[in-house]
Amino acid sequence: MSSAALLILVLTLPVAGILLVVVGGGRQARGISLAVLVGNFAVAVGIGGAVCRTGRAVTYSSGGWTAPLGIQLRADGLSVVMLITAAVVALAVGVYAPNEFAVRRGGVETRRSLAFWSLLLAVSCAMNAIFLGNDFFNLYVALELLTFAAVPLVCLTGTRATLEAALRYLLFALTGSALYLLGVALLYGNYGTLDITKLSGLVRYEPGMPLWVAVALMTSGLAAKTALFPLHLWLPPAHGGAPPSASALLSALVVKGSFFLTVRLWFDTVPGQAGMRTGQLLGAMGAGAIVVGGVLALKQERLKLLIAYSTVAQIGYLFLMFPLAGHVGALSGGMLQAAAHAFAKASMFLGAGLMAEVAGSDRLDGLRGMGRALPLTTCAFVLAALSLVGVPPTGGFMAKWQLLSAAFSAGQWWWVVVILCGGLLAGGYMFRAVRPTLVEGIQPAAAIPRLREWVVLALAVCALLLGGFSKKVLELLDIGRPQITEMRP
Amino acid sequence: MSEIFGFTAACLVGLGLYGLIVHSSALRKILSFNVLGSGIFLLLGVIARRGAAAGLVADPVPQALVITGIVVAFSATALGVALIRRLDEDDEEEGEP
Amino acid sequence: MSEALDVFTRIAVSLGAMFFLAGTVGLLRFPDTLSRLHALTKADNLGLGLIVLGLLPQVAWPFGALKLVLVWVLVLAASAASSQLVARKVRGGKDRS
Amino acid sequence: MTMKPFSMIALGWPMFLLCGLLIRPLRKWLPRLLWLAPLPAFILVFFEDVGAPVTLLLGAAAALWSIGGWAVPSYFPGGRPGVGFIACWLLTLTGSLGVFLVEDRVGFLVFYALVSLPAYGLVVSEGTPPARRAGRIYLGFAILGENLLLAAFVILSRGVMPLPPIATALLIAGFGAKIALLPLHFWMPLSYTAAPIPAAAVLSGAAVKAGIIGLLRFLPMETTPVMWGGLLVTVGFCGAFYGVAVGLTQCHPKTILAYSSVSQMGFLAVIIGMGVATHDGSVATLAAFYGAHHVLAKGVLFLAVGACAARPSLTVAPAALIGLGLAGLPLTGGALAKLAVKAPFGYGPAATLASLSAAGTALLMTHFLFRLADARKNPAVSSGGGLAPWLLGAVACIAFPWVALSMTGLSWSDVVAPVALWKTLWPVLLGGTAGVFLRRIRIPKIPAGDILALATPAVRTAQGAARALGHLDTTLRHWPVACGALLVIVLALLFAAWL
Amino acid sequence: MREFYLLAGVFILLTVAVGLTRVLLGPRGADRMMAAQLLGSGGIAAMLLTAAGLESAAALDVALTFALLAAVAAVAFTKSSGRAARTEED
Amino acid sequence: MNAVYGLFAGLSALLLVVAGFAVVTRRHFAAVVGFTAFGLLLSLAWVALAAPDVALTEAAVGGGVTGVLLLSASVQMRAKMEVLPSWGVRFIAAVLAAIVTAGLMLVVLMLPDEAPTLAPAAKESLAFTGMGNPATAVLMAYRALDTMLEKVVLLLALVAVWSLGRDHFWGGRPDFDFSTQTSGPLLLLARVLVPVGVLVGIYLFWVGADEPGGAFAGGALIAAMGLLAFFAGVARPPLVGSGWLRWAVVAGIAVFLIVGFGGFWGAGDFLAYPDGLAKPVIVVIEVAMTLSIALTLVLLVVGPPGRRP
Repeated sequence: MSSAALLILVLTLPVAGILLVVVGGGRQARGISLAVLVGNFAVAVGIGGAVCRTGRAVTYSSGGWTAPLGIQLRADGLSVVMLITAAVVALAVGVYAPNEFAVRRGGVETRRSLAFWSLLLAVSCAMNAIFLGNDFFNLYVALELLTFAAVPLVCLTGTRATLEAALRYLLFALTGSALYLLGVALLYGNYGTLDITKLSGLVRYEPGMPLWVAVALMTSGLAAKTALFPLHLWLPPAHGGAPPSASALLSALVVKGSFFLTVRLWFDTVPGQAGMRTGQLLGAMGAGAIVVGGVLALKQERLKLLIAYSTVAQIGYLFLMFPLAGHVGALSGGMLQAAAHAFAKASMFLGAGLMAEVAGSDRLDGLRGMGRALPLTTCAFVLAALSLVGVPPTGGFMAKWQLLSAAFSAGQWWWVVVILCGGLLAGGYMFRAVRPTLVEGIQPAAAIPRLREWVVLALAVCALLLGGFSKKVLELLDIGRPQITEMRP
Repeated sequence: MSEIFGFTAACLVGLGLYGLIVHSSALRKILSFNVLGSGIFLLLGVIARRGAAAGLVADPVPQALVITGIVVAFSATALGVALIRRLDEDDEEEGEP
Repeated sequence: MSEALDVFTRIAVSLGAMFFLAGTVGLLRFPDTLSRLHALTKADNLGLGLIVLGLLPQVAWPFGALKLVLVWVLVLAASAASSQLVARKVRGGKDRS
Repeated sequence: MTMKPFSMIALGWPMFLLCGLLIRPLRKWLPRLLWLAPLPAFILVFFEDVGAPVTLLLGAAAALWSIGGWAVPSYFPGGRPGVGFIACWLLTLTGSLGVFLVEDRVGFLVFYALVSLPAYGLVVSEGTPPARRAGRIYLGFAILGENLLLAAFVILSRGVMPLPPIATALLIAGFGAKIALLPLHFWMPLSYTAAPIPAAAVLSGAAVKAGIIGLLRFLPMETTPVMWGGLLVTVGFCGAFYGVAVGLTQCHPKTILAYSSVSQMGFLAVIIGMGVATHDGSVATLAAFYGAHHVLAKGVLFLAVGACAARPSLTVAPAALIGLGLAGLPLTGGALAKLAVKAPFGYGPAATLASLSAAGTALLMTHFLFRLADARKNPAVSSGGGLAPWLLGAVACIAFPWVALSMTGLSWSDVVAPVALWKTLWPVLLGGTAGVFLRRIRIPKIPAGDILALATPAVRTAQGAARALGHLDTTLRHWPVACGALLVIVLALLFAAWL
Repeated sequence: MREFYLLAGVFILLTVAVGLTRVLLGPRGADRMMAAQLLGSGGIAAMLLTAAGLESAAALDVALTFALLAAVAAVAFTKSSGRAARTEED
Repeated sequence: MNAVYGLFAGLSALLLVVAGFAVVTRRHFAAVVGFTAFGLLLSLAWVALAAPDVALTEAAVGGGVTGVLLLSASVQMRAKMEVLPSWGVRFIAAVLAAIVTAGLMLVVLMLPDEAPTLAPAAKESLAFTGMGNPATAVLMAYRALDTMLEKVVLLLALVAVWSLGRDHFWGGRPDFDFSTQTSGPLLLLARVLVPVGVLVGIYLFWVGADEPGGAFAGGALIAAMGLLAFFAGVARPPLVGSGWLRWAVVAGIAVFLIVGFGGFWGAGDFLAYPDGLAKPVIVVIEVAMTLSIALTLVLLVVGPPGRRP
């Protein structure tokens, strides 16, 4: 097996895990899943090593059938960064997962134990498939896999509100993927291939209205699945209502899946071809997300809803990379933001879960005294908040730095204003989230295993380290990128 | 000639989208989603038919994509209906305590 | 020979189509559910039978013919059973489980 | 982040102490060890060549942090402040010293954030509603400044020369928020009044100088366009007089000191502005000298507020010396500082204004001294803690400028010359006399935070806007609207791409 | 001849489609179901004719599949709990 | 040729009318019935578009399992009439949808005259796979990865549906409307139809390698027969906790994975088939897949466990 075969391994390992969990039942689910997730992480790192070593993208054609007839998997710098991020978050969520998802030795399988672990592995599998896919239809299947993993995670508790949120999420996500598929169909109809590399070669010589119809359809479909403002209707109830482990996965990873595809579409398939206006439009929606999400987060009274609205706002930053495409820092800034937000947001949701377990609810005014009850979690909470606000030297800061740098070199100062306003709003809502935990107060005694607290802290530290090692990450992101020779006029 | 179906496909997409927007009940949205999906599949079918070459009456690749797509659409329908049923059951329990 | 068969096919198929037309008229014009059911089951089974009969000489023996006949038999069985069920249901839902 | 190895030790040491918080037995002892935290940095000043401005400011800041740290236990019941207070103290300390030592831009921002954000914990540590309000406003300003600087630094790092005006403006606004330049000043009186005395001391003395070193480092006097110097001078003078004027209406000694800080920082901005306006790089050292004196003077004056209940006799007199010294009482450190910065002002109207501002300082300080004397009877203001640190600080404050005099290029003879003596004396006399007279007059009271009171309509507008956005969100989250929006986005994207 | 098949198929389809108005008119669930049944057998007939018209052997399999499934929907209708179907009658 | 044209036009018109009806009508039940009819017409369209594999799949899924699924849901729906938004909203929605439709029509017209196609490539490689049906070759060889992932989607949908059950019913049987009191006609139907249907299902997947058919169509047909058996009370939905069920559900993907990794050993690549053995290997996969698909579809329709184990 060559190192390229690692690509197929990282795809099939979680699948094998799902099968084992389904067959083995809930009893062994935790052990199997954790083993698979550790393996997944190791393989992801292995792919990263291979990419770094060769300095080029690693590709693999399944079954030896080369594109365009066959399906190619391709790992470049972007894939590697996101693969490792996703692997870390998934593993952390697995370790964190509370007893409610475990079955005691000799006990019988429960609904949640079976569902949670197989869905966790499925999220991992789908994320890997999305990060490695180089074929738009293959990516469609991966995207749907992600949806099917994400929707039931929302309503794992089975309360009416979460069921409704899940249904709404499912329907909107389906609408989005239908539009995406429509675009894919048009691409095939025009170019006779779905392979991203091949397509990027073809569209350069034959752009035209059908291409832009396809791109518009795919982009808006993906934006719906990413919950980009104003298409965020499903996100707050879904992410705010799901169990914390699930919310962490949903906010940190799931929305990044469709976003990553958008990046593939704009930066790999039609690089430098779209006019100024499309990018500005996407950026404007991102700006709307930053402002509206930020203000709404400020108004929330429940911690998890606050964090969910903060996700709406943070997604906005991701889309600022599109108007700045072609300028140094746009792509890397967006990807850094995706990774940093993944770590920080996962940490916050998991931390919020622990706090809610202790306090009995996640109302903000009930969190006093958390600093004493859960010192590690509170510490993680503060760190994660700092990253989301973009305080140096966190990953969030480096991401903003890159985006600002791109905005300046593009001469588009308005994005600077947006980013700065977003920073202030983020400071405000994160302050609202963090402050009660630091105030003196009395919390009921609850036995939270230390390990779970450490996981939360580890994720926050990852967000911090991402800033510290941002230079390395930026170098890695550049590997295997198509050379954009022509800049936009 | 297969353009006729191309137009039909476009209309189906439009119908599906219209239904998705206006319906308040989830079941009808799922139905509309299926209409929308059928439109997309039909478009792929037209593309496949147009790609007839090398002695094949149609390009098999889009056809295979449609088959995969149908499976996915069915899975989505099943999940959606399961959610609707569950919500209905909850309604009943609340209505008849 | 084949021309004679063709003529036979044309006649049978046309007759079958007429039965379908009749079924439709019945479905639309008959006053109540049960009589509509009655008209319908008769008409469409006969219509399909005639068409199968008409097509029999035109298909490959024996497999195609077997399939054709099988189709008809299956539709007969299905329609017999399901119209029974529908009728029972209409008459008061005795069959409720 | 790049810095010299010894700097790493100097900054690593407080972090190391911070880790001590994790060990339960150490936690008890840590408050008594706070004075140790800045020592490596203090020692570093004598051995490492970090440039004159940094040497001056860092030395003074490290000294103040040490003295303040010594005073901390006496201000808390049982000598044990909360873990959060200790952590915030050490973090702010690290940031405060780090901004002087770090060499690259990103590193500077890191330490700048460190000196700004954890200080929130120091401001609110009393937990009263006014403290919380002050903390909120403080944090808002810290984040605002941080964001403005982020944008400025991104432009800086692009290496475009000359610096675009927008970057300079952002830098001045960002650092201005830290040093309370008008009109970004109102957080300062609120925070310093709310913070416990040792915290107020180090914040007002040492922490604000992060803004000064930032201005000195990133607005090089030789290259920054003259226009900006003019702006700094104008804004600075406004602040200098405004601080005095509003300070006179205050009663609480801490608030008065805070307004004095507004005034002094304004004056410091004037000095820097003069340097920029004349493209004279040597002014940086002079500004640093002035700043270093202010570090110690303002810091120990806060300690005096705390100490005065214990031994008024040992408090008020030295405080008078230091306070009037700030205004330039001859032969005090303040006079040295005023003399040192005389040169850039020349003999024009600027010099007159400078002297007038010194008179204003004397006036304000007289007001402060009266209030300080009153405060000894008011346990709510002065608890009588930290006498020894105060005395040590007072000595340091008086001695320091003489020790460092050589760095300014002044000589003994310049200082004791009769002309120089008179030049520094008359404003003090004028201000002091006015202060004595002013005690008879009833001055209307202005709430601390002055123009903040005007912000109410703005807050109401913001709340209205937030409510409107809330409605917008509710509307957009209706299914038909969102679905329709999806289609509109498809069409808009297509339209945009196709044209 | 092939044209004849196709035309006959279209004719049957159109005919039974007219019957679909019953789905619209109701009044009972059973009426709607029956109309669909009619379309089912009509569709099978059309499928057979199309199979002949387009000479597509596989279409026979499709017809076979429909023949098998024709009953399933009707059974599903009758077996599903009758509550809603009855409420619709009044 | 005119007749083909007529067929296309007639089918198109009918498709639109029926789909429009299914979308616009305010009665849920009528909409579902309309949609079932739509599925039938759609398969006809697939036949007309020379895509018999798709037609079979559409027929088996649309006529069978989807129909049952939607019917059961619509019958359970308490509110029988749809509450539509105001005229304005509907009008705007219609305008937006119409613009999208018009745009798509334009794009259809603008599709390149010389349609890009992978048909020659698919045809050329067909010999290596040893199969006669290019669609199956695409599904099982060229794009086998898609097919595998799609099976994971199906499995995941099952897990998702199961996860919607209630905790105290876990491990029990789905509360599907199976009969306690069996009536004659239904029993007869089940006894006649089910064996034939299963046979036809097996036939469909068996011929799939060389002729239109395939695992999914076969599996879906068998699944529909399974549902019929439940309706008739001849069989009962299985306990979701039972071990054999779990094995059967994952069998398809498991075999896929095993064959895939066997490919490394036998042919040097994941999911590469050894020379000359391609067809038998694919048939093995399809057997397992048909089983898994049939079972999964049945379970998807009958829903989560609703009775205590």
